[in-house]
Amino acid sequence: MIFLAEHAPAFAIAVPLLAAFVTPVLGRISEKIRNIWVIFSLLFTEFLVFILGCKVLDEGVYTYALGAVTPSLTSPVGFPVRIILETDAMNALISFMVLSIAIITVVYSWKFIEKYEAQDRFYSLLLLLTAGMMGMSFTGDFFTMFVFLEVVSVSSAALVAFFKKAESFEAAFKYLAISSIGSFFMLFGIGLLYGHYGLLNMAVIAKEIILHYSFLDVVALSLLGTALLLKLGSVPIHMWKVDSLQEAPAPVSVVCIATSLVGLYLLFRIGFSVFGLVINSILGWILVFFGILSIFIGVAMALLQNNLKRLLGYSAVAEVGYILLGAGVGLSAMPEVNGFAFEALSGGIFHIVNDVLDISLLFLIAGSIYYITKKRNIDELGGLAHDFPSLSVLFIIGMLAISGIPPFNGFASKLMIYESVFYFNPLLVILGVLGSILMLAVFVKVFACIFLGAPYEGEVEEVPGSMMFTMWVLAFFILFLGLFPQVAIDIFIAPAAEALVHPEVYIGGVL
Amino acid sequence: MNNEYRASVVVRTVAYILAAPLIVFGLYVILHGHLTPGGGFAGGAIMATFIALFLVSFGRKGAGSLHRNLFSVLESLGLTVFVVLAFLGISNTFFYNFMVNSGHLFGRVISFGVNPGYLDTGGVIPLMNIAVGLEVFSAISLIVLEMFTYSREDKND
Amino acid sequence: MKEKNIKGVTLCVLFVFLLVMGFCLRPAGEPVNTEMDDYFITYGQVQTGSNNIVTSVVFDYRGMDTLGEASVLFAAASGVFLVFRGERNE
Amino acid sequence: MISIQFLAAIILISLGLSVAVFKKNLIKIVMAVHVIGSGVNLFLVSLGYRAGGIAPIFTDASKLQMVLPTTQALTLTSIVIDFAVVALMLSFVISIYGHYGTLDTQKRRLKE
Repeated sequence: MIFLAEHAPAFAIAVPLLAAFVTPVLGRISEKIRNIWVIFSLLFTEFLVFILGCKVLDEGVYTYALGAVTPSLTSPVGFPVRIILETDAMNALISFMVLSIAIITVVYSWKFIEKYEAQDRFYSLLLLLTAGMMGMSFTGDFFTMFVFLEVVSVSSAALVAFFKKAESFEAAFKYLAISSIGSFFMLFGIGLLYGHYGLLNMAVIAKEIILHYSFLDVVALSLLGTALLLKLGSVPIHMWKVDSLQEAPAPVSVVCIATSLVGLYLLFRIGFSVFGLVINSILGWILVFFGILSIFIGVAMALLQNNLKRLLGYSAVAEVGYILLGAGVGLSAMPEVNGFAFEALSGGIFHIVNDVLDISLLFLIAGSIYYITKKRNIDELGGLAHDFPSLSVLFIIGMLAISGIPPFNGFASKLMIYESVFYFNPLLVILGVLGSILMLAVFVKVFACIFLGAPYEGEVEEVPGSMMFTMWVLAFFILFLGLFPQVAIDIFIAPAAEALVHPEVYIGGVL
Repeated sequence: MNNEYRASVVVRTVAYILAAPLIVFGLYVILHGHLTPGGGFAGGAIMATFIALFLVSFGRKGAGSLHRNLFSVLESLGLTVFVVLAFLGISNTFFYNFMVNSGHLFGRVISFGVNPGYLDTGGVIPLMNIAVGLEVFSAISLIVLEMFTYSREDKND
Repeated sequence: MKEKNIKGVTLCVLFVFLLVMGFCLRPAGEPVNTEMDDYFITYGQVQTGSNNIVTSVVFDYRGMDTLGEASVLFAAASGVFLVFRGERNE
Repeated sequence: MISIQFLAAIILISLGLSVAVFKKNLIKIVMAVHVIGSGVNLFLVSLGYRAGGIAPIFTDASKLQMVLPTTQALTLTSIVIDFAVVALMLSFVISIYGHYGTLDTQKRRLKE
């Protein structure tokens, strides 16, 4: 147990990778063995991350030097020469969320892609995607971050094209083109930091930046920030994200949502931990600006859509806007984050968790509707509540949660954001609430179109039990977090926010 | 019109002549990765050019004799060996070089400075080079084979 | 036409921005802050037993990057496999 | 004063970006992504250059003044990633061409 906890950060990346490499071979032997192997490896990784998370909550930052004589030997000669994996409450939370979503996705996919060829490669890419997200969240090294970002974008682009329709190829091409251009910008920024400081570790660069802050750091920060905003589909360049969410199979859309949350985590890590002690409030205002813009464009475009998954894609853009709003208010108060700014940041982090649960539930429902009717356009649907009452209950839960209606989890985190942003700037709250109301309007319309009305006449299939099970699990967590938000905030949200607002602890973990 | 694509006799003869040197050179670059410029990635790519040359010169018939399942298995094998080698150092840390300076296989102790290069050094690095070389060779071959097969069929339709 | 202008202006601004950055950079060929690289050159050969320091950095000091890089290639091969599945000769 | 290597890298990146934004041909977009990648690689590798240095390999080295090894390792990694991205993008282009019969992003009509 102690052995596992000691090596957990490296294992959390390596176990899904190993599983991904073996999956295509196992799939040739037997589909059953392959499925058990995939789910078992993910469960094992989740167990590792869980014990790592407990350890981190107890003892604070945990660093792991890959390839050193002992894991704790991070800086043999005063600075790190090897890749350091650095875990604190924030990335333990994010990786736990990502793994839970990955497990749910895999269980859902068993039936969902049953009729398609090359499932081995599908599961293998899903595991690679998970491993890439693990790498992005655990790493404390800039270049490793770039590499795992590319793992994520290449494998998710390949998965977006899974249905092999013309539109899905187009969406995948756009996804890959935009995200690789973004990655190259990020690499350019990393190169700039390397050329300036001769180091690649985030914590050490953060320390050096305080001593020698110059124009080049601003350029590097803007390149990294642009690349990450590009990656997570914030508004000016969001079309590719919406397209890929629309065209991907529903489980893949869910994992794509998870990738943009890991992108948000990296944005926070770079904004708070690396540049947190030198930047002024302008960066916070930029995030707030993009957040408000994303909320508005996302909701307004969602109103016009009649393809269910495209509509959900736009609402995902809007939800990212709320997180950016909360985090931007927190960031604008750096380096002294307390009071309402801390509350806003906690709200933003809590909303990451809630957003991924709500949107995932809705995407899985959209996938089930496609599975049972083979239709994607909401105008052609109607009256599904007669045959599928449980599906409509799930949709109501997801819809009320995403629009921030009590007693669901979306309300808990949005309330935190509104309360604190009110002290920052009351106008922003009005805009945020307006976005929420419009979101509810959008989903009420969708609900009426899909589930109400005369009974559906076309051919329908049953929703398989494993798919229903995953959706009920998500709904259970949504209700739980909505009814007892304070439990979640005390146990893991507040430590995560604490970890972000104290960059000196992050720096001290390595040196 | 001949439906079967086939390159001219010149290309095919050159392909025959180049086959052995390409493979040998690729293996050389992989095995000497820790002594001379190159390594698993470069060597694997060199070996994969042989597959590309083979496809170009022998066309669809040549592609038919190559099995994508074989490359797929080789790819998985190379990567699995790579990860397992990294796992083997786990008594210290993940990716710990447990064979270096041990005096056993690939464990010859060398001192700082210029030397003519001894193959028996580097610990797990040569083994990792071989694993990565295998992976890169089969991945690039798989990509080239898939693209080639698809585009040929498209033309014949 | 208007959209094209916006794009063009954005690109020009970006180019000028990068150019200004280039003027602020140190000249090529005179690296500063080379502690990490000097460490690799000095100790790499003894610690990893590899004469080629680049290989020792790639496979030993920064092994996780190489693992990630190999996975990118694996992912690309899997993607190509997925894209062309069912399209090959029967 | 700006060094010629950095200037070349910046020009390559801007060139690639402008092609990616303004051109409508998919193959040209793939090329643009590759050009951006090459520009970044050039930038990285020239960051590690030390005037008068040799490659950091001790086998029969002529002197002990060597260029920085880290950037070369990073560039090696980034080249392979670039290759993988371009391979996957080209396969998407091949499939898109198969479905639409054109490479122009403006003239898409589904082939019946």
